[in-house]
Amino acid sequence: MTTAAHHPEADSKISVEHWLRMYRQMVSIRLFEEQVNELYTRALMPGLAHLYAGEEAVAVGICEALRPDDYITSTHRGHGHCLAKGASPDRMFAELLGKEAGYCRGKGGSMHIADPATGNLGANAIVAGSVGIATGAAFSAKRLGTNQVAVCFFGEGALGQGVLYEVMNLAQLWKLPVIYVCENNLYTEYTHYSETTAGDIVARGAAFGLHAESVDGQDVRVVHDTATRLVERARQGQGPAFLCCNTYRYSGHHVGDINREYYRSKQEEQRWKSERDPIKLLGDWLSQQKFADSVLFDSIHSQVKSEMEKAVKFAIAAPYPSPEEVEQDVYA
Amino acid sequence: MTTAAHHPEADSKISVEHWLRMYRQMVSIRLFEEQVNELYTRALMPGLAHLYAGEEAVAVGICEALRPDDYITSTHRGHGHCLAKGASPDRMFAELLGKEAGYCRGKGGSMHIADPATGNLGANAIVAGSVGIATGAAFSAKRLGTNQVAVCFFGEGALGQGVLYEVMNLAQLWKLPVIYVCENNLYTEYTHYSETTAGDIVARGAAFGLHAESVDGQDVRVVHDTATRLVERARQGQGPAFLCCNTYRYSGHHVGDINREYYRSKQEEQRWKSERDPIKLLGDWLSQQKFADSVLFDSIHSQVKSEMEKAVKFAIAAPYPSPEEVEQDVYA
Amino acid sequence: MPEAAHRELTFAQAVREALAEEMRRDSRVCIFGEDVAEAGTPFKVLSGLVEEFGTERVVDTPISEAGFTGLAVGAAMTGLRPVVDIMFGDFITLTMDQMANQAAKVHYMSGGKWKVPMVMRTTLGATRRSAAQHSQSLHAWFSHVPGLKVVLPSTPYDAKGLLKTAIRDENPVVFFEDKMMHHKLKGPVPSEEYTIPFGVADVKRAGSDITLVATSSMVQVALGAAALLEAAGISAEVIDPRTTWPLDEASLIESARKTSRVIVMDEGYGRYGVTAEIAAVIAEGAFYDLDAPVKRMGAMHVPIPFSPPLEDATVPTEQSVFEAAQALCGRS
Amino acid sequence: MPEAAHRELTFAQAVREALAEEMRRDSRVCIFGEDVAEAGTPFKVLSGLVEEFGTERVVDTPISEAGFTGLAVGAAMTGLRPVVDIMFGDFITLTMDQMANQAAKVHYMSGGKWKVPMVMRTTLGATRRSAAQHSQSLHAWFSHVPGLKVVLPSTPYDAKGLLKTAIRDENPVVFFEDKMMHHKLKGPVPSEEYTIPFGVADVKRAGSDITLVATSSMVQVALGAAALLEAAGISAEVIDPRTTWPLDEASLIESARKTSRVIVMDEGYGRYGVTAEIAAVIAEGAFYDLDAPVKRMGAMHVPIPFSPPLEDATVPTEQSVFEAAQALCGRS
Ligand SMILES: Cc1ncc(C[n+]2csc(CCOP(=O)(O)OP(=O)(O)O)c2C)c(N)n1
Ligand SMILES: Cc1ncc(C[n+]2csc(CCOP(=O)(O)OP(=O)(O)O)c2C)c(N)n1
Ligand SMILES: [Mg+2]
Ligand SMILES: [Mg+2]
Repeated sequence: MTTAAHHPEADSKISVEHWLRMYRQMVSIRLFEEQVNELYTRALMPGLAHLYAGEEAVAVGICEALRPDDYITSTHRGHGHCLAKGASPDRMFAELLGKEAGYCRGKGGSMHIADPATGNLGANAIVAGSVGIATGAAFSAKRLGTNQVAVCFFGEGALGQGVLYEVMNLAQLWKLPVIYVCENNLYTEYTHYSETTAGDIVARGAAFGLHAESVDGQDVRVVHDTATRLVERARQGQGPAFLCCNTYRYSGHHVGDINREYYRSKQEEQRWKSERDPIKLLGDWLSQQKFADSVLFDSIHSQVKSEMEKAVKFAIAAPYPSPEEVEQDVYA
Repeated sequence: MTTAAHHPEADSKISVEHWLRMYRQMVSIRLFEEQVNELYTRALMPGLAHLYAGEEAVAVGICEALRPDDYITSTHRGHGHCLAKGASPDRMFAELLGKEAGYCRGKGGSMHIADPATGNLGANAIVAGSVGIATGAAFSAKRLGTNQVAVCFFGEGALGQGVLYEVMNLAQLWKLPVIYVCENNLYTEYTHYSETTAGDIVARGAAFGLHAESVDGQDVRVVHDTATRLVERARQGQGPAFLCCNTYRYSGHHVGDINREYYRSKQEEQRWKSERDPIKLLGDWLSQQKFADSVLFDSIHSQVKSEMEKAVKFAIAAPYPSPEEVEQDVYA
Repeated sequence: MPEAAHRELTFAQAVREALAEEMRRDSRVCIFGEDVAEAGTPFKVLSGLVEEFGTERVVDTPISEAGFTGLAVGAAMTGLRPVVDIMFGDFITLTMDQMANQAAKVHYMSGGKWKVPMVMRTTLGATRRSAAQHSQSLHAWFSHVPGLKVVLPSTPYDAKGLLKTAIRDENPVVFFEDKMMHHKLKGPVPSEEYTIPFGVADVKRAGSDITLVATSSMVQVALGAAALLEAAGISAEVIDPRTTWPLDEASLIESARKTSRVIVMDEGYGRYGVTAEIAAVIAEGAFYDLDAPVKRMGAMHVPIPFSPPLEDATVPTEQSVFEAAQALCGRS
Repeated sequence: MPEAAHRELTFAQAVREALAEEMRRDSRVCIFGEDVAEAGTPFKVLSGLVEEFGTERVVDTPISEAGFTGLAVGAAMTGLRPVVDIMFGDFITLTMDQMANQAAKVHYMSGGKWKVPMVMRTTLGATRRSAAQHSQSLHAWFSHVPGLKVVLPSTPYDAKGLLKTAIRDENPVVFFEDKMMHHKLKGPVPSEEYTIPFGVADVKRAGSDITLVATSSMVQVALGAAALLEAAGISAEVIDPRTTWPLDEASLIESARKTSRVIVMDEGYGRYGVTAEIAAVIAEGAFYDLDAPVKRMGAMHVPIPFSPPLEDATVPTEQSVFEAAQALCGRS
């Protein structure tokens, strides 16, 4: 168990509210993804989606360490990042269904949610596709003196893409306020990361001079404390950081990846769910500390659940963009 | 001064011949490049060329650790690698002048010399352009069980290209017999490498799990001993290595780069030439050890000189390819 | 097509069979790509191959498109015949240097000495609700590059015969598969061995009033439109060039001269794309026989939107081709 | 061109002046590239800029074309207006993902919310004795991609006016400079402020018998050919589209309808390239007025060879255009 030293804020009143807020956000992501799966199963969602369930502590722990105007870039598995950074579920569902009310007027879909209002530079369907963008946002922040920080989320599969190393080098040379967050959920599609990743993940950041660490990505308190520290460092001009969060995705690579025993066992999945669930881990700690109890948790869950149901209904009822829109916004 | 322990072969007769052979090869490269510069100055060479003078110990020390059928890939600054791997000066000059007798029938020029007979997969004018090729050659060697090793030469500027990290990862995952040789001559064109390279160079190889070291690239004995060890390792299936050779180019980035005081001082150049010249360093050691004397050195120099003059004459006299050749060899 | 061809295969099965046969025939043939082994690719096109040929020859790679494509170039130069799998055609962006500056040029630059017998298999096509970064048809880029050959099969029969030819070719060949066809399009494929030469267009349906030149995914659309046109009393010829390079200009021109009216259809962007080249070739070659300007139909010049009604508007349909053909024949 | 334009500048000076003026006008404009600062690029196009604007705004980068292009995309999204320098057009291969999958699509995918006001300056053109990897003219690739604009200036006047427009544009713009023009081509450039709109072709010489559509480096060739033609009694119109996207189809068609004979010239490969698009547009738009098929002249479809007599054969010349034009006019 982590000690108070690791969680300096743990005993103040504000921080309890903060942990509860994070608890609620993790539940939101979890239940959002349940709805997405449902939409897929009911054949109401066009295409596929990559669910973030199991990894909630990473997005929430990190985004809660950010200012509203700080930037993030996200991935194909991006719903969690977008929600944690402040996106509202109704417009996200609308986007997933290709509706005009969606964040991108339906043009982006699940893999391209973007929203200037919450500093979301965009999810990206190219693995490592947004590492340049995040680094560039950090460059702007430094040049314009805005004190913003950029967080670049990516899966450990992105470690295979050379451009990541190119931009880490740039970020360190120019001391840019950017945090590269590697979400190591053990799999790149259907292959265990050990088959695709030589050497040591943290060393890959450190080799380029970045401050680099790895954390338990299931413990939102550890993630959040670490992120707070790294973000502060970056904001104060001390340069970029590389943070590997060890985590796990509960579902398949995408909603259609049902039979996955050929690449990972049901037992393994079960173990993570029962022993390392981020919502449960935070809940247990809050209970132990007597900061909250099951009544509160239940009410959070049911509140969030009805919120999600309402949001889904909104999205289903929302109209598609009109056909003329197809040729709009190719050029600004 | 290096000790006998570093140069285990130093006292055997065979090794003296070997060092003398390397001495001669370094002289060949040096005088080859002098001729190239002359050809440029006399406006006899089309285009530009990037001279290797100053870096001879790297190409020679490493290629002398290779079998004739081992592979190399080279760079825009490739004359030294090609010669050290066994290319003959006359056909190289012919290539530099765009003549049919050239290694590539004049189609490649200075930056694209390639020669299957000496295992030369080709110089490459894209920075880091051949790192994939070298890695693939190592893959073939392993798959076909030929026991060949591939050496991939590149300047430290190539550390900026992401594809290098992609292939180092592949090489280590699959334990390929390839040595990545970074020639750190301190400059990428007109910029000091410290302005473009964050972190630690050797760590960049090590982060991907490769055996990684750095050596004094001006001391051919150290380079050769290290290369022998790494090549042996690779040949025995122990996997790839990353070797940083610290060196210096005596001339400009290319033959036309004459006024370079805005990016490096004449004193710096002078210091390297007088204190760290690879030919002189080996010559001094051979003299000290009484393995050779200035008479022998002088005769090597004058032999090589006349060889180079003959080779240049050959190339100048050689005909251009016939115009029909332009459309040949687009497809095999 | 031989009479005996009573066997029906899906497009994916035909591709798989071509690979399996060539891998049995030639031990140098090997496959590189993301999730190609146990997973048999996300499209399940390669299922079963790793079981027969092992992970030495069906090689799962990290997400390093540039790296493993470059590795394949080197492997092809040194004795293997790699088939590289680039999951979505959108990701060829990452391989352009390896393909255009390396693979395509090695043979020529080396004066014909080195060869690069490799195949890149990748995909094209929209309407899969995958949005802008997973729906492009970028084959025009490769068709523009001397040294590459580009194949666009439109039936299981063509896919098998052309892929076998591609694997036996001594040059880098890019093979684009319409991902919507993989499991949806079935067709006769003889069980006896056959190959299809490059550069030979195939008349998919004979006709006399108008020529529909169609590639890949557009062939079925053209055939559908031809059926509608037949009902309207217009006899449409559907001709499929099958390879954009080499291009069977003579057959296309011949068909155009016969019918005097032409629509060129290709799912890539028309502008500076495949329809431009083919239209220009026909407009020049059939100049004195055309009764109307050559019409081009391709993807709408927009990033492919996610929203279904928008996405559907971006691609030519049987109906839109039917209408365009009627108009061209003065019948609307 | 205004009467007052008595000042003559080289192409490079015009480019530099455009950059300097825009950097003075708008502090958000900054430059990224290899050796752009003290060295002022290897082509010495940017000399003096770092002295005026400092290394904060004229930023030397590592050799990381993908990385710094990606960074520029992010910087453009977040308040800067980056101008990225890609030394040789051949290296755009490394930026295709950042340009085609990111820069070009961000605006559309985000439903119009994010914008990418960036410029990529790069080069095209052969005959510099730089061989296959430093001589390509790959602008057709970018012209194929919706979301990008592509500029091909052919005079110092156009270069300055179009570059200023590019920098002020809200979209990603790629600006190709013929590297042979930089210091060799001089022309009048007014000292007063001006910009040139995109999508407006310029008649470089009026004529009545034949239209020579020419881009970039081919404009001077066309003008030379037109002079030869005049001597032979043929009046040639030379029209320069100046931007391949947007393309001024109307003006090209109008000229073609007037003269009834057309040659389209562009230094890129014709096949699946710029001449294909323009020829197709004219063949369609001027269908009823053409007296002869549209002829296309571009780089020979081979990797550019190094050997001078071979290289010279790959590019259209005044003489070859003159002969082609005569033939087209029935005069040979
Ligand atoms: C450049 C590129 N190559 C391949 C893909 C296909 N692809 C989509 S997700 C994925 C796996 C990504 O794994 P990881 O980065 O670990 O993220 P995770 O899915 O585990 O969150 C792959 C290969 C892609 N989208 N982009
Ligand atoms: C991809 C790419 N970018 C830029 C260049 C232009 N260029 C040629 S050599 C060079 C510097 C290379 O420096 P380094 O790798 O250290 O080799 P050195 O010249 O010092 O031997 C550059 C930038 C290139 N050839 N390829
Ligand atoms: Mg993963
Ligand atoms: Mg260097």
